Amino acid sequence: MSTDLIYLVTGAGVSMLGFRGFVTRAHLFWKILGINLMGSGIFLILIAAPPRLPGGEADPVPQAMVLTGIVVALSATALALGVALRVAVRTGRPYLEEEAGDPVDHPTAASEIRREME
Amino acid sequence: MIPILDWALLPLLVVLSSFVPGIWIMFLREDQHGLRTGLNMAGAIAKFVLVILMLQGVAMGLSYEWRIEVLPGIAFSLVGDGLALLFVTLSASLWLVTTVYAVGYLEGSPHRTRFFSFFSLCVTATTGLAMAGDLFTFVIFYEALTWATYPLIVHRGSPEAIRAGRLYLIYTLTAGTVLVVGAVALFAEAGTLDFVPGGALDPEAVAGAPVRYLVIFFLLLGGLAVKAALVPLHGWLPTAMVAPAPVSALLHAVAVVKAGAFGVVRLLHSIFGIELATEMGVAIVVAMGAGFTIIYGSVRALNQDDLKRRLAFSTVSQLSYVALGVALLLPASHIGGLVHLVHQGIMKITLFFCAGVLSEVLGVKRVSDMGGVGRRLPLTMGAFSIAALGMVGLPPMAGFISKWYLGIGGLGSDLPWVVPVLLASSLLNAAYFLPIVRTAWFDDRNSEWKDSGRGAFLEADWRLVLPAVTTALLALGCGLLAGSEWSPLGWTLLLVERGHL
Amino acid sequence: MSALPWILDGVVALLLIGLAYRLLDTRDLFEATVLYIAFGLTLSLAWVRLGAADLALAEAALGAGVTGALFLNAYQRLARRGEGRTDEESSGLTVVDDRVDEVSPAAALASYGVWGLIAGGLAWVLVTLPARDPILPVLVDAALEDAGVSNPITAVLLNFRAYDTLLEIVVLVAAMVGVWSLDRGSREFARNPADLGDEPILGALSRLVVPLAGLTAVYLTWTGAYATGGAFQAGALAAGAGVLLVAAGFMRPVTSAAPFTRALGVLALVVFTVVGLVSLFWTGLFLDYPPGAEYGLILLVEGALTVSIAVILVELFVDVPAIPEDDPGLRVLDPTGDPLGRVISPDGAFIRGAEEE
Amino acid sequence: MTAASTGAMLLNLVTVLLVSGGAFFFAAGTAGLLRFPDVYCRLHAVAKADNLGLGLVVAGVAIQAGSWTARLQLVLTWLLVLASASVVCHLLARSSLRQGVRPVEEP
Amino acid sequence: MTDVALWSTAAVAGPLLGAILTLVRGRLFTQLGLAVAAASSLLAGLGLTRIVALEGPGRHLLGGWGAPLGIELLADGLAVIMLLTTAGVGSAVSLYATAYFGDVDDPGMDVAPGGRAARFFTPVWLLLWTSLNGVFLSGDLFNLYVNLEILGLSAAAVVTLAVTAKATLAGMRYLLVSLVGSMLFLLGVALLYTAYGTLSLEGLAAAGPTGVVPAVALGAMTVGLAAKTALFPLHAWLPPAHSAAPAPGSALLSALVVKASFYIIVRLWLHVYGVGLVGAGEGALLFLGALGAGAVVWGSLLALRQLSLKRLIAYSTVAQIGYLFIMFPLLPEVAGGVAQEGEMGWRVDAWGGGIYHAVSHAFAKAAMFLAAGTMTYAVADDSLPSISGIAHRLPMSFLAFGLGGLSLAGLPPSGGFVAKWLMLSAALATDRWLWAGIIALGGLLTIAYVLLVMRYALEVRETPTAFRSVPRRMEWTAMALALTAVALGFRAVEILDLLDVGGAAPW
Repeated sequence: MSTDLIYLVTGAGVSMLGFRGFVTRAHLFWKILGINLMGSGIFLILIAAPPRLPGGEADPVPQAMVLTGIVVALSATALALGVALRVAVRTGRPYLEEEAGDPVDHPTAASEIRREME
Repeated sequence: MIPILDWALLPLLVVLSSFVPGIWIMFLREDQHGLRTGLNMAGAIAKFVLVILMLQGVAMGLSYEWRIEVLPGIAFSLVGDGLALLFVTLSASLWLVTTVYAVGYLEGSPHRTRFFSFFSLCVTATTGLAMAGDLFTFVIFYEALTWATYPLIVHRGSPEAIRAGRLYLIYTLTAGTVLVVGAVALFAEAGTLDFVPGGALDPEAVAGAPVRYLVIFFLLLGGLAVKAALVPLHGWLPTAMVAPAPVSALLHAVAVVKAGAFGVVRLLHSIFGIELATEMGVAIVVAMGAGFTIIYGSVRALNQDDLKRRLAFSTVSQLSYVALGVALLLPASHIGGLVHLVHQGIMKITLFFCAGVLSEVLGVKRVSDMGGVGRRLPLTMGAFSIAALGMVGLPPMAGFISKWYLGIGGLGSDLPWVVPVLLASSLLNAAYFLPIVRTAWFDDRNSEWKDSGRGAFLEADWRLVLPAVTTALLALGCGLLAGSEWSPLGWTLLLVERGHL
Repeated sequence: MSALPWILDGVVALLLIGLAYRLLDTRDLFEATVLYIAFGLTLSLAWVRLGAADLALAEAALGAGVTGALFLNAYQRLARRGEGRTDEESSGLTVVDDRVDEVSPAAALASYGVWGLIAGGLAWVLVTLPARDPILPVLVDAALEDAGVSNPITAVLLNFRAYDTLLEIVVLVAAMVGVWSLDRGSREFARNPADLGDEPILGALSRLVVPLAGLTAVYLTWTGAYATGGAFQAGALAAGAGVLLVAAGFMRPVTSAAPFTRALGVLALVVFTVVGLVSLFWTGLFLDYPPGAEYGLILLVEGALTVSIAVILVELFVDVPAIPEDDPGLRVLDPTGDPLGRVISPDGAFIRGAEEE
Repeated sequence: MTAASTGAMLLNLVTVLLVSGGAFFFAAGTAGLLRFPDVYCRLHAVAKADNLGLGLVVAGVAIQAGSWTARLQLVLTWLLVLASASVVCHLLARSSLRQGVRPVEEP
Repeated sequence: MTDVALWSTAAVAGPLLGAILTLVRGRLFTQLGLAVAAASSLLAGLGLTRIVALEGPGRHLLGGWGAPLGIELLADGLAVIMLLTTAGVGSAVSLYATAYFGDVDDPGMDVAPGGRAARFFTPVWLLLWTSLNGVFLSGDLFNLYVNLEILGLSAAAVVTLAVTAKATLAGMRYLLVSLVGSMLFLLGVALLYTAYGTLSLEGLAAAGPTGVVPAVALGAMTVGLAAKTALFPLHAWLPPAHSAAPAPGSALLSALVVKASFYIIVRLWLHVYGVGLVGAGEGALLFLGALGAGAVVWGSLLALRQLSLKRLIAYSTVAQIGYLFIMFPLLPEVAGGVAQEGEMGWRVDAWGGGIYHAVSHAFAKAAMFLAAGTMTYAVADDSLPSISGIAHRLPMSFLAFGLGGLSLAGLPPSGGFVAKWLMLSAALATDRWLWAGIIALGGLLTIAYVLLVMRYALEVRETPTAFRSVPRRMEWTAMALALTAVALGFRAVEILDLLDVGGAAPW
């Protein structure tokens, strides 16, 4: 088992752990953490999976991609944290609340309309 | 001879002549009465003149076509051929009188801008549909007609009106969807949607996939039968009577119901062709459905006390004459059916005009309240009587001509039930029309009228009376002058002669 | 001897998995945040092991450093919100997740089992994928001569795939504009304003570290052309210095209202786009640097990138929405009017004074 | 055994000793972090022990470094960590004090 | 400099420069930025259309390197049609927004809660526009990812511009879905790069991806993109987000943003994986179609149950997105899909119908959201009863809404009708009667919810609510979009011809 393989498997594990965290946790901060970990895992795959150069160096193209990806993830995290804090202000709780009455916001709408029409 | 190319835009102009005023009116303020009426009348007159021009051209042997390609192999095409002109002439001339009538009828009521806008759009759709050169164009105008009519039906905004409008939409939009599916299926199967006199389909292709074509035929028929109010798809029509009288007149005589009937004619004549339809055995289905509707409508009309509902069921019955005539494989019955398309329109619009006058001037809406109205409104009831007698089929009224040809056709056909059905229907017609006439002229006044006293000069507002009288005279003329080249019969005979049918 | 790398890799891998598991499983936000930073640092070790030194640097500076700082900052805002309230009021604002359902160990095991299977499947298909020859690295090597820089990663970032990097700056700017557009009732920095200018020790540290950081940032920007380094790492370093300056009270917190901030924030975007357009009109292709000018232009772009990244990162750090006690935005929930007597549309858009028909 | 190799041997030995010493101080600092009763004692343990430990490790590694540039870098690293760690410890302690965390009293 | 290079650069750099200009702030620069973005997008769209129509697909080798080392911008029929659609809808919405948000120089903006929305709508929207154009032209997988991230961040920012709690929560949810969607897309990119060593779409298509890893990659990317497109059952985020955003934002999100991720799905499925899907992959096509059918039915039924105008329209978007996916099972030439070497292709009418629907839906839905925005602007409330009788007070907006609904329902004459005709034709020509039935049923359901709004708007009841006068610009921009949606029903030949350049299988 080579270094690449170890980190390849680690990448798959971390990315799915992150995905799982995103799905299972209701708290916004953990959701954002989950997305970040998912990204880190995918970055690991991106570096560890493609074949190396004959000299053993890592492929520079995925390195550039991951560098871009890190900056992109950072930007997304900054915005997401900002919105999450505002959610905490506006709703009083930093959770992804189920919207009241979703998916039917007015269950009575149809019946009310029917009544009016008749 | 006029070069055809220069005149190729004529069909488009006919459509635009009401479309442009319709859109224009939509953006007028409610209080711009003069401009609104002016636009309406200008559009109506322009359309009438254009149609007359085209009529002359076609009589001289020209034909007009304007088309743009929308999809590969599918064009938006407007054609001025004989059959189209039969219907266009009817709608253009009746629209002219109905406009006058509607202006008078709705005077002082709210939302007239909206009303007249959609009124014009409704006629636009009808003329477009009449001149559609292929099924694609036909479908476009057929659906547009639905939308243009809906605001007219719900115009009053009352709960009944809204309910009627909803019922109307449920029926017609479902039908429209079925028609679209049928049309697409036809295109997918046959690769053409053009209307061709005598049938566009290749009999061998049809023989190759009989079931498929059968399904297509019934999809198309189902889509058309709703507007044509063939039983059991007629449910929306009597309910739609809540609309103002000019709308009912338009619905029954000019636009919606006629569009359905005309569509059935196109389906049998120009797509499948009568011979093919007969071979497939579908023509007889249409004929039987029509026969049943004729009797059913008449029977239902018998016990309606509401005048407009009685007229509505009469429409259900009378319209099926057209389908019946066309579905029989005989020239005489074709002539009868097509002529009836025109004659029924003229007579029925007269009846609705008169019913509108009754309710507007005297507040009379029911047959049982009509005692003695003839003395108060002699002109109106005179017109009504002429039209009613025509409907019954008494010579020399217009109705007689069409029933005569239908009868000849029926005698010649190998369907033994056609003549009895026609006879029974005529008797029933008499049974529900003649009592009205009798009550109006000979009974004493038996209820309170809310006489509005409008129109001191004539018996009522001239804009209400004059149209009714005009169309009544037209109906009479069509019968008396049936031998003339310019009568509906003359025109139809010309079509037969030219091999258009 | 040959077992040693294995053990090292194994420890790092297990640490990564363990940290990820723990930080997503805990209910304490502070713990999760600290573990996230630890995860980032461990990940940069992994990058070193994978032979990606640039990534290690970037991960430590941006992934663990700046992202961790953002989380800590947000954590602090959230925690402050809960201060001075009764338990009941602040229950939703605590930094402890009280929404984790108690699950039986069996259910948890099943859940992790399913996700583990997915991860295992993913790893398995990758591991069993037949090896192929490197394609792009060969091309990169061949084209490096004409790239103007000798660090292949910088060549990819700023020449071969410069368009990606241009858009990457757009992402940063989009995040910055997005954060600006989040309304805040008042602007406050994490520190207590009374302490401003009263930081002798932090001040001393700043005097020592900031010039050094600035120098290193310049060096990293320049060295990126040849060796490990580049604008992003340099920008992160400079941003750290900036945050220190703000924290020590040498600099007022920059605000989105300041034209200066906005100008520096989009500097890289402007320079990069203009360089691209100049190349378009010069050579006929967007971002196709004129021959001979590659190195100069890349250095120009890198310099602008460093400045903009530093400013944007400081901005993102400082500009996280504060949570004021009396937020005027909260009063907009009533759609009929705002405190200024204006009518507010239901989507909260600003609407001029009500004009009755 | 040549003089050079003996010298290398000695240097290696010194390195091992220094790094081991550094590791010991790290371990001690960590033990303090885990075992001490309050935040102030913990900070004390970590800051003191880790700074010293890092210094020893740096010294040990510096011996092995190939060039003076590298040695300079290592020393610079140590100095920077020294400065930042002490400042951060100071800030943490002050922040705790302001938040009302009291040092534990003598038992 | 070739024209392709010039115009494709203009498409991306124009909105970008516009965004930078608007960051200077003030009314002048806001309008200048919008003008620059709109003008360059329109010109770029038209210029590229001319090239594509006359000379076939064009390409722009960014940096002069060319794929696979560099990134290429590719303009084929599909790309330019989406560019033009975006330019048209975007320009109209920009005009609308300048009136909707009021005067940004108004000193009251500093304190008004919505002031930030007014100030930041333009820069956020122009960044969004940049990424939309970027997505449509991009020929590179990783570049698509970066574009998707700009798209996701700026689209979420559009939602959170509205200051209410609802909007914040909806924006948060949208942002999270968007980010996870991007991550799944990136996972697919990583897998494909590992397997084939190239990121260029053309290169991948040439490699003919088949096997387990490409299949997993396609699955991950499709799930991620479907979540961004709000394909049933991943649609739950859409109605709150699209209804809570400021009206011009709602129009942009529903009309354009969901189309961008759909566009990538189309590129991947048809162009990159291509005919390799026929046969073995037909089950997957059928699955996408089934989700689409579910969306049509479920979205329409829920739309019927809404009492809020904008939510109703948002649910309608969920339903109409379903139509886009019904395209997929109709694509194979023969039902049952026995692929024959060399002659296997996609059905032109299904492909044309799907894309045509995307285009006409963009215009119609934008018109509807803008008209709805005008109505809620006038009465400061967006529940259906509060717009009672609005047809008499805002006839033009009502008409715009109605015409948009007409196209949405696929009633003639409209672009929606042509699209539905083509899709029906694809279904019936291959005897897929079930799909034809679903297409027809969806049309009827659409009519039902459009009528629900009409019914309220047409009521004769006098409305006692305060009524604010509406800037004319807001009325006619919506009308222009609605008329475009209708006009698309009169002449489809050129657009379909253009779509054929490159076509359903360009490489």
